[in-house]
Amino acid sequence: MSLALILIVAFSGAIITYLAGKVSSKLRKTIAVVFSLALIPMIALLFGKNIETPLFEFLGLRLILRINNLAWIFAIAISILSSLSVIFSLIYMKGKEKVDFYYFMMLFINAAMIGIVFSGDLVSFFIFWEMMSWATFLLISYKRGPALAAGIKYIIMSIFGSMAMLIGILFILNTQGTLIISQLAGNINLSLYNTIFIMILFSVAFGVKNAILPFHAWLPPAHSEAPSPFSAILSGILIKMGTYGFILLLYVIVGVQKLLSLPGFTIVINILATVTIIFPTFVALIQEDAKKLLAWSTVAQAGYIILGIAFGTSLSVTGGIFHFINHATFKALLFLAIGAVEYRTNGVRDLNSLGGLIKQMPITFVAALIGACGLIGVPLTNGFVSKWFIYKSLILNKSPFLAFFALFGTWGTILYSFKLIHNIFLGQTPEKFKSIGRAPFSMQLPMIILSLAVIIFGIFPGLPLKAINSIVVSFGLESLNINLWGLASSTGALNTINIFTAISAGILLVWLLSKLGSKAKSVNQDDTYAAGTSVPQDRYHYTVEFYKPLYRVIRPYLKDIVDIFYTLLADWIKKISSKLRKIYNGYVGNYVMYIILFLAILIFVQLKWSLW
Amino acid sequence: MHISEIILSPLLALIVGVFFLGLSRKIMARIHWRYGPPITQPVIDIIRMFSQKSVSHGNLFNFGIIFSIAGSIAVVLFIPFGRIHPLSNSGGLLVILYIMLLAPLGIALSSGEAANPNSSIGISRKLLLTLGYEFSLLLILLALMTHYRTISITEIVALQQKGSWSLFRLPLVLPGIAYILILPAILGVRPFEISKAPQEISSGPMVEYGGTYLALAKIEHAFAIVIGISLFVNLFLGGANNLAFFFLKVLLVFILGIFINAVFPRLRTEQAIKYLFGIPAFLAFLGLVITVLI
Amino acid sequence: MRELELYYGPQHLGMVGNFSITLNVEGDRIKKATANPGYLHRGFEKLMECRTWMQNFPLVCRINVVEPDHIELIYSMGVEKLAGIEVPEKGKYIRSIYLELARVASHLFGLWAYSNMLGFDTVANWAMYHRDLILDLFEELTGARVYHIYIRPGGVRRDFPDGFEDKIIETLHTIGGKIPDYNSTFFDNRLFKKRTKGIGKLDRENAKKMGAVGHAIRATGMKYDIRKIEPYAAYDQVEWDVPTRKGGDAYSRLLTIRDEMIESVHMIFKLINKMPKKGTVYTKTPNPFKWKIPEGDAYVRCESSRGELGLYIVSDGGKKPYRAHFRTPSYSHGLTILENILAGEDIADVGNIMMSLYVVAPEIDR
Amino acid sequence: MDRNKLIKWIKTPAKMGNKYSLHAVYFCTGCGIIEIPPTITTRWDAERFGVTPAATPRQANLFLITGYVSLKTLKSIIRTYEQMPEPKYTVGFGSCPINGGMYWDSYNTIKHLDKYIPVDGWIAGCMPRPEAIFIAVTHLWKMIDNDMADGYKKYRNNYDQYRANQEKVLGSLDWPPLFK
Repeated sequence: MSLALILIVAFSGAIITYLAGKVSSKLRKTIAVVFSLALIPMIALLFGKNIETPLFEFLGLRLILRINNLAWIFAIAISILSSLSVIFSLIYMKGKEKVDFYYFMMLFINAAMIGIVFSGDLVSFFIFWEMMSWATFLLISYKRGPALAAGIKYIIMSIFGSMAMLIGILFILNTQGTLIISQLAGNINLSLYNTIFIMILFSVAFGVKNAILPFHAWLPPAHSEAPSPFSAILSGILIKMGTYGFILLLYVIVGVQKLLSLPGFTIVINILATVTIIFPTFVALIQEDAKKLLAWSTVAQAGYIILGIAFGTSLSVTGGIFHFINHATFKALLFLAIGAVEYRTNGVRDLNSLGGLIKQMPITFVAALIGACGLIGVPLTNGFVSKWFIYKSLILNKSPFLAFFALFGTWGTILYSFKLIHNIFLGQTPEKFKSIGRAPFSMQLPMIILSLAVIIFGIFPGLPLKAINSIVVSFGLESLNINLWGLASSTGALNTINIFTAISAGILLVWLLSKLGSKAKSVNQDDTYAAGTSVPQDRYHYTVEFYKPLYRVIRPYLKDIVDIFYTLLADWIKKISSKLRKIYNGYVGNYVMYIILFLAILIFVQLKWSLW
Repeated sequence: MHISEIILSPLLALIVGVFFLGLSRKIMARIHWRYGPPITQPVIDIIRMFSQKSVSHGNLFNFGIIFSIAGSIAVVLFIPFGRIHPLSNSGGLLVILYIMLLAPLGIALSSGEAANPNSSIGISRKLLLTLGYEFSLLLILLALMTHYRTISITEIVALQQKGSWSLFRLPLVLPGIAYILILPAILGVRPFEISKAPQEISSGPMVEYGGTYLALAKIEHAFAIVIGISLFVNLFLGGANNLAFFFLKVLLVFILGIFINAVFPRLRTEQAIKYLFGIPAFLAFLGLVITVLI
Repeated sequence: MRELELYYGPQHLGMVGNFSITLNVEGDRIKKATANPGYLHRGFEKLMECRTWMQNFPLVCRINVVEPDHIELIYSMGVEKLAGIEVPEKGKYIRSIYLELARVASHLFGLWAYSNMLGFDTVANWAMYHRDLILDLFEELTGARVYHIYIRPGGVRRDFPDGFEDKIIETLHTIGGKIPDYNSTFFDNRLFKKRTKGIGKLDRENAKKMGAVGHAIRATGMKYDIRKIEPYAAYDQVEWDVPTRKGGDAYSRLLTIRDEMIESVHMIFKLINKMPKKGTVYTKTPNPFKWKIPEGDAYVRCESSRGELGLYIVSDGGKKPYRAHFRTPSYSHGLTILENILAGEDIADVGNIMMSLYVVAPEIDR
Repeated sequence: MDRNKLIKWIKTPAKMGNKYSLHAVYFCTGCGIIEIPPTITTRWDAERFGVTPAATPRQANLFLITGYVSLKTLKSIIRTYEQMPEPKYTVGFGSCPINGGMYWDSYNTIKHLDKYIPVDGWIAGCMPRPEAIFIAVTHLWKMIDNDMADGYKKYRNNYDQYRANQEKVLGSLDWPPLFK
């Protein structure tokens, strides 16, 4: 299967869907689903292949497509997740405006992301990167209003990152003479400071996309304002393009050997990553919008991934890459579940006004629960395994403080995940939601598939871990003794089958024990203890300020300093530009005078110092 | 790993836990100048509860509580009791830390479906308390793991058997003290009995439990006591070579806990969190710094 | 849906008495508290109009189950005032001793309830045990543990049995000997202070406005005690002091209760010393079935363990009271003050504040 | 433990469990509640017999109606009683729930409680002493042994009648019928 063909299919899928939308909506749906599904087998067939094919030459730069295990894992995640969210969109987007545009953008972003992971040189990488960034902007601001503000915030930061990357690319081109990744790999020939320089430049670009802490400000509004299926993609894989960039930078371009000689850089990234874990976790706790909560959680989880990757042992990198896959599954699952709730409740995602939907939407609930379990890292879900890898590597490599913050972030995760689950699905059902129906099947299907992925990767982590291990080995890190149920090691093994056996045996045992007791009578929600009175309608559900005692303790430390900084910066720039505007007062004579002044200065400078 | 150990270990924990429940009621009664119930009273209570015909609020209500005890049983299988340690080498302390989550999570889900605000408040308090003590507990466990360079609990016990108890090793003294300070919070006894608080929120998460569910919740509580204390005994008091000696240590720590329970009122949630983020966290942090430096 | 309506009572472990508070909470903070009384309404004042003057005694004491003695006293005082009956000297002393014992018993009950609210079982058990010792004294004196009906118009029903004074002194020594224990485990406990300081704060102006009486107003620094202002029984015969505190919060109220208890014990010792050894304990009254009281009305008041207790009673010259109305301290404490000071507090502190005000539900409803 | 008792335990564990573990609803229905704290604390220590207060009706199996029952309380009592899991036992404490007692002529109290919920036993007196509670408990034990404490079965079988009585004094109730 040629790589170019995949890209052509991907991009043409977007265009054909758009055109088909002009004909009929049914045709558009069919084509969108067919094209996005078609990519999965096409990419899956490339498993284990290592191809590098030139595409064409452009301004003397050869554009190259290539695939290896790393790219394959990202590509397959992209294709699966985007086809699931296209399927989810079928009903979610029904009756909304600009649906053609929506599908076009979805498939286009999908194609651009595949392009990013397939690109074998930095130019095509940059081109696809920009395609993705701009398309994302358009789709984030799909709903206008606050969405547009969120989109603008995103694109400004994104441009900033892209510029940094562009400078880095030019710098590499100037010093190395080539931009082909496989040629750069390992034998990049730069002084220490220059290496750090390009690493910082690239890190800014990837950091913006990955939303590590100083660059996270765009993410929460963007995630919460985008349409839910797109939020799933955004959170699941789109921001992971930053992760891909980091892996490319640290392990392919710079290489492990050089990386280890630069301990300061990785320490900074690690510390940023832990801050990225802790701070957004506790911000997520106080969110009252379901999607905003998940958005902040995405920032925090991205911190885990970066921590794993930047820490630089084979255990942690394995954990980091695995956590990328896991995060794609459970966070997409959660966003889709929230999307289903949003669909059924006509756009309500305020955590305080929902409640008790477990009876109405049982499958969505189970999906959300599994997603939340994965997010927390409850054993038997995939999130547990990847976090275990990261923690173990941190602990055994004398970084207990990083491990502490990562672990403590998990406990914050428990708090907000439970709040999410409780406030939406548990407790009393408000009167107006008592008669809503289940999520439609086309919404349930993606959720079921993702839930299964969460569970299966949790019980048999060996399946993806083996592939990841081969990637890690290709970076030059040592190989791990992976087996189907985890890891064999003398410093502490992991055996998920044992955990699975223990828990399922426990469940069986206790279930039998509970059968000993007399059978319970099933009652409805209104028959609850209310201190001897009957339950008041609609006002018997504890959701508001779920963790208030904690807020009172930590709230003073929770102001988003970074966001405030950016807002101040924006205000400042606005002020300066409004002063600058006064120069342009509309008199042509003034403009002429400016030009003459400018020329005079230039001439003066040239005469004095002869710069040119 | 013997199959007999897998059966024996939870059974032992259950018996000891239920015995502890009885013992605690007896000792508390004696502190109150009362005669107290027979030591078998919890068993009688549990039998009674099993025989009662309770109400169920839905499938999650049933499943959550089962899930919770299953989680407890799984933890028990990972913690060595003397020499019985059926599964302790399948993930070490990190797995224990995470499986310990299942019990409160199960209860939380189960009582969440009961749609009673009292239980929701109880859960929110419980989770916050967990967050509070977990801060110090994580630091303590990390100090241990860094000191012994392993994440396996059996290995930590074995190393202590060779040398001295962790509590008396120089870098681990402070974490040990911190652990003692947060132990009441882990066991959920006063002053940290905030998640049940019968006088405030009518026994919190258990507010809708009756009959079988209450019995299971009681059993879960019994397990939780044994788990909380035996983790401490294993990590800091050197574990033990035989079962009798191990449970003797557990018993002594437990009686200490009961005395603390008897002489303190319940704290407010906010105060409990503040306390837990205060002295114990500081001691544990200092301990970890010392461990890393040495 | 910002608000949660949470029911605190009537069937609640944190509720002493059949009373209910509806809390509108946001998070764990109370936005609004609405007292919901009426669970114990029996129509006392109406029932009293249907019974003869003496028949009313078994009835009135049941207005307040925790401390029936002061209700007996105030009804007797009302009847005495209407009928113009004088109480003999010894009767006055015995009344005072009896009432102070009742006050100590009632405060110990309050201590039980309060420590129970904080989850302090140990002190609760001790307090209840010590209260029982006093109830034993009552039982020996009157034959009943709870409803004694000992005070009657014109004095008390019977004299102290032989050696009863020594028994009182012995019992009070037993209880007083445990005060240091109470102090060290309860009142000086750091966590107790943490839980109570600054909770349910009530400044003096508001307290006056809302009708706070008893220890609630004394805890704001005001020396207000009917026993001093308008002495009845034998309270003007001995030296004693009104304990006050400055804080106005739950902590000060609790300490006021403790000081009052100690003061009462001292007062009982002084009263026993000064009590005349001989003499009658009651003035004879006519046949209760034929007893008619001259037309007129009277307002009498006394200081119960919870504060000022008042009775307005009207006679139309018949065998039965024409109208009786009680002013009970729990009415203002339980309805006005509780509703006002609960707003802004934690859910955890509801029982705590309620018991620091010493709200007794049957007194509200009557 | 003697042999007979052991055999009983093996034969009828549920019954024996119910006997020796009576968890009482903590509901201060009337002035009788004043004798409950002494009963459960140091002096009398009801926990010796397994009698302890329970936080919610769901966890309890003994309902002590402590004293007079006003109309508003009756509603709460019915609600609480219906929320208790079966088997459950009710004991009327004091004279008032039996026949109105002191308040026989009051307009706001219930005179015969057993019209509205089944009552398994009565403790007469005003106030009955704490010992009386223990006597009642021992009587209840005997009744449980002989299957005579079947108030909850009566309630189930004659629910319509009870509900009709309840609605007669209280008007329509806020909650749907417990059975059917």
